[in-house]
Amino acid sequence: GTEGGSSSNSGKKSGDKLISVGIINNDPNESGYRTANVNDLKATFTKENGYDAQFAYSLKNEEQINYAQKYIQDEVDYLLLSAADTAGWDSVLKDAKDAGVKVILFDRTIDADESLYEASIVSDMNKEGETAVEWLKNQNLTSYDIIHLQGVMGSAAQKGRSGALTDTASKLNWNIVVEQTAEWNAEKAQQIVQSAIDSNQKFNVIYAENDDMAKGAVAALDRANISHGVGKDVIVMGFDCNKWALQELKAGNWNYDGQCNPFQSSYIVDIIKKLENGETLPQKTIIMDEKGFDASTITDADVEQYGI
Amino acid sequence: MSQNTKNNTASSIITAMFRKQIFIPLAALLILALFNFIMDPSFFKITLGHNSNGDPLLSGNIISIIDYGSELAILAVGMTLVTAASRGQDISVGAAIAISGSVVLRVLCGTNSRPDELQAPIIVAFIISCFVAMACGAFNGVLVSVFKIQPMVATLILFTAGRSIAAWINNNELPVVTDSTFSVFGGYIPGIPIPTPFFIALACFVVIFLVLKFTTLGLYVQSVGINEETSRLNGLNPALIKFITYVILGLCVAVAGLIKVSRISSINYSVVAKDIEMDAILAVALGGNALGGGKFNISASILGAYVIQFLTTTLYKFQVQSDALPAYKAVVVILLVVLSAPIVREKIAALFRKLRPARAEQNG
Amino acid sequence: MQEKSLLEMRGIYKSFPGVKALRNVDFTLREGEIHALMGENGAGKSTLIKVLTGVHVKDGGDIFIKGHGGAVQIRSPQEAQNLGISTVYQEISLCPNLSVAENIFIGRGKGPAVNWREMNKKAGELLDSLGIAVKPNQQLASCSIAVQQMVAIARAVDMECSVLILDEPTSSLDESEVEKLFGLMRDLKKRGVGIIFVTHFLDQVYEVCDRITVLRDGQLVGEYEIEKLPRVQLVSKMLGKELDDMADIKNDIPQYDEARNKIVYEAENLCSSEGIKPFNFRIRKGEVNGFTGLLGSGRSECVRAIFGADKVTSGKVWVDGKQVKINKPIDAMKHGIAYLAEDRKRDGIVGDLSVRDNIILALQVKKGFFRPFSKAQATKFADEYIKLLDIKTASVNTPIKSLSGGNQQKVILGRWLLTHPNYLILDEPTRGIDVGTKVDIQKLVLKLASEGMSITFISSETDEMLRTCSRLLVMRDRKLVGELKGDQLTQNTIMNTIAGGEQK
Amino acid sequence: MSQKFLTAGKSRRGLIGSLSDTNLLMSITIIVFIAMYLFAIFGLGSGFQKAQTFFNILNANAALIILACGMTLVMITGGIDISVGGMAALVSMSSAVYLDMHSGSVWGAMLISLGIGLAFGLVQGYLIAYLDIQPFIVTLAGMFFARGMTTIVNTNPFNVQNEAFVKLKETRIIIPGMGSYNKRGDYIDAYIEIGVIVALIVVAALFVFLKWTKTGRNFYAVGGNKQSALMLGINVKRTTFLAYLMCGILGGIGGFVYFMHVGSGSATHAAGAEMNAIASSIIGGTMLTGGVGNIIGTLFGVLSLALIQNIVSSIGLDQAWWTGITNASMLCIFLVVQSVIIARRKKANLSSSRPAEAKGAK
Ligand SMILES: Nc1ncnc2c1ncn2[C@@H]1O[C@H](COP(=O)(O)OP(=O)(O)OP(=O)(O)O)[C@@H](O)[C@H]1O
Ligand SMILES: Nc1ncnc2c1ncn2[C@@H]1O[C@H](COP(=O)(O)OP(=O)(O)OP(=O)(O)O)[C@@H](O)[C@H]1O
Ligand SMILES: [Mg+2]
Ligand SMILES: [Mg+2]
Repeated sequence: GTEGGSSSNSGKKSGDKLISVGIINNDPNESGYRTANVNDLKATFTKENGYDAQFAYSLKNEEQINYAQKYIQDEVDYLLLSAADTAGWDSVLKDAKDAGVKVILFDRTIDADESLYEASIVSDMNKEGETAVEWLKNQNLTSYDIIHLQGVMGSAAQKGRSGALTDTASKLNWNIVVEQTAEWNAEKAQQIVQSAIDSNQKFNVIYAENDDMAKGAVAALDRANISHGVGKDVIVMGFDCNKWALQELKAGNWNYDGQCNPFQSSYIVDIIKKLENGETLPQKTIIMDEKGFDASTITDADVEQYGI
Repeated sequence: MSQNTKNNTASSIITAMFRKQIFIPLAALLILALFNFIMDPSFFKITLGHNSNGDPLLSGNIISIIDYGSELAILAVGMTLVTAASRGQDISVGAAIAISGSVVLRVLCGTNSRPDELQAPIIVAFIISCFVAMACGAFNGVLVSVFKIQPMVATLILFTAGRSIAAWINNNELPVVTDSTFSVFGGYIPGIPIPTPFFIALACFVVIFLVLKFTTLGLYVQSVGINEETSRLNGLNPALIKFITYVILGLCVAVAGLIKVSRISSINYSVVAKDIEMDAILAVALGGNALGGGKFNISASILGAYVIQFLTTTLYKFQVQSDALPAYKAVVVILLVVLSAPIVREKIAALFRKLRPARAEQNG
Repeated sequence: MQEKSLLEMRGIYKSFPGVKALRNVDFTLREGEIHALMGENGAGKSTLIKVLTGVHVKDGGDIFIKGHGGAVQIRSPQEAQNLGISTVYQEISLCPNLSVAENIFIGRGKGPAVNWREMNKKAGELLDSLGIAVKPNQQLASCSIAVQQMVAIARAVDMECSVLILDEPTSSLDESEVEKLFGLMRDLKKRGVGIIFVTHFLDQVYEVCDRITVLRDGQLVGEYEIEKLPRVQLVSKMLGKELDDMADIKNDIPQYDEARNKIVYEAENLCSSEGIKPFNFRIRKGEVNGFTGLLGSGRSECVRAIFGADKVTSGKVWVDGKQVKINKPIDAMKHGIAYLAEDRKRDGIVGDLSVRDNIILALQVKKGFFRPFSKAQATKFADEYIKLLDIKTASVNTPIKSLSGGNQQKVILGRWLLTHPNYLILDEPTRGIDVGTKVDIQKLVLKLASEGMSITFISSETDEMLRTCSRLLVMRDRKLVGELKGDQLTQNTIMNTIAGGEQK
Repeated sequence: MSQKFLTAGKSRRGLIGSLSDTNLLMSITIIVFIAMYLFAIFGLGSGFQKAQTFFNILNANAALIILACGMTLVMITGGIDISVGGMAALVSMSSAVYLDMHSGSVWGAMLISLGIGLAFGLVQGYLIAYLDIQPFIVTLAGMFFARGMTTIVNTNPFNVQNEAFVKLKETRIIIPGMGSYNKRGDYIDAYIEIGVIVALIVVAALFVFLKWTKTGRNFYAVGGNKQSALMLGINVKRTTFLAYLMCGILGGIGGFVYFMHVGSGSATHAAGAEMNAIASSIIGGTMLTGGVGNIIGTLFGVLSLALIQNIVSSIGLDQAWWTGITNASMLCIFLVVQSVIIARRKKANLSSSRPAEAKGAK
């Protein structure tokens, strides 16, 4: 029932009317993951595909909220949202609901009532962490001395990936040698690992919550002549599956890389189609399939397919 | 009697020392060193090892400090000049590093973001990045000197745009250089056990000291920073001099940018050199330079930069709870500046003066 | 404390790093007297005042104030104000960003609120009564120095005070304004206010003062009744030696040969963006000439145009017979012209820099960016001029801002002399300079001229001009209206011409 | 004679000439703001035609307005305060934790907010005013401290569930007659949040404070020339101290308003707010060098920056980097226009006052 109203958007189904979407995302500079994510969305929501898309990027929650308010005033049909912060969104979403704007979350969940959005397509960060930690457990090391490099504190990715490690470590008595945030930053990671080496800490695992930080850590190891990778002194773990990271994996310099799927657009399109046809969605939250790669089993095909 | 005069000279030396500008960062450095020495003397241990290619290298906290402090120290040099001449600070250096680093990688990688071999000699890439960084500096310089916009806002423009421009230069791809010669600038020269950034920084210091010695830059910059009108009437061109300091800072940015991208042979536009502008300004201030411009002391700023790195390394070493790290940093910084504040120093000096005669009496 | 004395300072000591500015100084101010505080540049007059008003903390000694038994502690100007001491400091210390009225009323009065209408009205009345022609709501920065000085005075006299301190208030005022000030001072005196008056103009001292205290090198020389201390003695007390008679100087004027000496600088229809009418000007080798006129008549603008200090909008210029372009100060400097600006604080000193750097600045700029002086060389230059001009400074490393006003002026003079100019422009070089040095400077001017330097000399004191110049250019309303030389150089003719007599 | 000279000419200045620098800058900002808004309404259409878009700008920036007001105060005295953003984050997080984890009351949370602001103001003010340490260092450390403390209080961001607070947060003040119809045809009222009222009160109060109280004028004097202010009998230390104290308290209030807007605590809240606050103040006519500044200007400075962002976001740029670059370009144009107008005015003043003087003298 989309009749009346000041700006009539009925008749979209005929195909000559574009569906307007406002897409709020994090800054594509943030990481390789984000770049891939942004490119994927941009390739999908084009005029040719029947969408009139506006994009807004920010790493700051309040700016994102601002953009959201703006799109609500512009009365877009769909508001696609990858929130910088999990909290602080409910009143905006209520405004959206009042204004008749449908909200679809992608990539990141937020802390708000389910009724406020139509669907949420996310990675299960907890599961990513659990998969990785499970893999680590299966390495059956005689001792676990871990350097844990955390992402920006409080982000969903950090929470999920840290949570799994912290839980298991306390359960299995693993020794966390260093636990510090490098804020997704390779160079900070390098400094933190360097500092651990300088003060003669013993460690045999580097659990970095993204590829950049793993790269920084490896740079520090290389300097100090500490061997790393398959069958070497230190196990290196990363996340995101950047192509270059998978290549490192393939070369045996790293041991594990956890996938975090940036390609949500096909899922989103699916949902929009269903909503446009008036169908109801079977479930609100769609969790994407993700896996982890082991250096010893990864193939060139994997690198091509999953590398971002 | 002679005891007394000796005491007097001693206390006057102490008083004089307290007044010297360089005392501030020096004292800060000493306090930090002392703290570490008491907590764990092994902090200062330096060991000779070999890297994975079998080249010798030194490692230890002190080495890390002179290594990672380099970019900051280089920036502090330019920032000091900018501060002195234009009575304000450039907050766009972090963004400008992103730009110049991005340019280096763009030139090295060409259109392919992951080339197997370098598409251009490193020196060419560096020179081009120098020009770009100097252009950034020139942009800021023009806004400040010609349009007379206050430095902090003028540079806010590049601060806002810089990281976007950096992304644009590389088409938002994240180039990675695999060639190992490139990593020399942020790592080690094969065969030399001391990290290259330190040498680069040293070279920068030498250059700037030579410039200050063999040109009148220092005098001009201070004079313009203290009294623009007088400087003009004495034949200087204040706008030009301010402009030049920004261009010099641009050069510093290019060098720091090269080290930054070389460290990990890659770049992340949004986090590379993040918040380094604040640290650079802090270095200038810790060096006892007035942020309101005028007289400056470059060595003090450089020391200030290493104080900041010393502090960071110390905090890492003691594994301060990671997210609370800034809070500790704040407390230490405040303690350092309070202890070295002129008023407090005067009080301490006065205390010394009081103590000396008292002891002399006891002795006599 | 003695009867009738308002204020007593006993055994005051104050030293700065490297300088003992005050040593065991006593000072007494009585009710209803105007008390001159005299001394050479750097004798410690301003320091004594600053100690009294809490700007500087004294190292030793006591201050007594009538009605406050025992020694009082004055730790800030505010406390001094509360004790009934109101002060006009030597360097105008007002806030340039505030309006005239605010500068008069800020920091005083009761109640938390500002009543703008009331304040502007009161300020307007006060300014009117003193004959200061500014609007109360005008921003102070847009007023001339003279007006600023008058505003500072207005503020000081308007305060309910028992002690009024005036530290060289007259150095930038013209005669009519000085007269106004004196009228005011006499009124206050009648009301029992004690006034401390610092000046380097002896005439003024003998015109209004009752008593004189002389300081030399930070020490008290003595306190005298004005009648008992004739001028010559006063000067010798200040200098610690006899002063050569000033009247003689004029006879020494080197008579340059109008026809033979070549023209060093010539301008035709010169005009700057600062609103003067185009003027013609020339000066010959060895000549000393001067611009005269009322305050604001455009004397400074003329010489600024010659030096390229303001934007030159039109005109032709010849230096040594060759046509040249002078658009910026550096052009002028390259052609051997030097310019000592009138506003020392704004256009002269580089406050935080050392005396050495201040002295070499101009020469260094002239020499070029890539050819810095060595420290030793610079120190040598500095020492030379410190000696030549008898500059009182702790060392060459002392920042110039901590020198006394007069000594700052000498440093800047030294700076320009060091460039060995062919043509030297001096705009009020003797402002704030003590009698002894004034004579020295006049002599120096004449000596330099006899050695072939051309000099333009501007001063608000006509006798000074008469003593040094062989030709005077008269300015009125920003226009060059006449030229006087030879027999015409008398006080009367000058006054007539300035005021618009029919001299053309 | 000379007197006639000194006054003549002043009276003949044009309208622009009669404004002081800060008022001129403020007027430019206001005019440019209105021009931009008109452009947005007629050039960019739909959203901007609704009143609610404007109110949303207010809602989103109420906290920033308050923080920027505090910043303006310290900038007028010639200082700077980098800690305001960190303070807002700390206030939000502390209030959030207090409300949800210690089931506190809204009043308590407000007190905590004020307390934090007060503590920052006291300490920073003391260090800067009485120990004479450079404000930049002190407040930068303050920012580090606040950010660090925020994560110590609680690492993870969360929405506050406390009922009283949620009610307060969701209180909307309806602006009658300004609403609009949504696409389903329902009428939606235009509204502002409580924070906006607080912000406007702060603006009004500070405007009065700076203009009509002695303490307020002392701020200007101290910023104009510290030494002179001292000699004019102003207690410079206490005035400086007061400025930082007020800025701290406003940081507390602003932090709470921010908290009411987002309803959550997070370590990344108000990131970079200090820079926005500084920029807003300067755009509104405040000088970093001190002695010049204006609260109304600051208000429009904040709104202008926000509007620029809104416009950029609705131009529909296809590449992410254009957002940053366009934002910066608009800021650049803005600042250059400001500076050119100021420079032209200086020139115009000279040439307009001179002939008048000449006439007056005849
Ligand atoms: N703040 C300061 N720091 C260091 N030295 C100072 C300071 N103020 C004054 N002096 C020194 O104290 C001495 C006395 O200076 P003061 O200003 O009192 O002289 P004065 O008698 O007022 O001279 P003038 O007639 O030139 O104004 C000078 O030698 C000056 O260099
Ligand atoms: N009508 C006016 N209103 C405000 N300021 C004025 C006015 N006329 C002149 N002035 C200022 O007064 C000052 C003195 O003017 P100017 O330099 O032209 O005079 P002068 O003849 O050199 O006098 P002196 O050197 O004795 O001040 C200048 O700074 C000038 O800008
Ligand atoms: Mg004096
Ligand atoms: Mg003049």
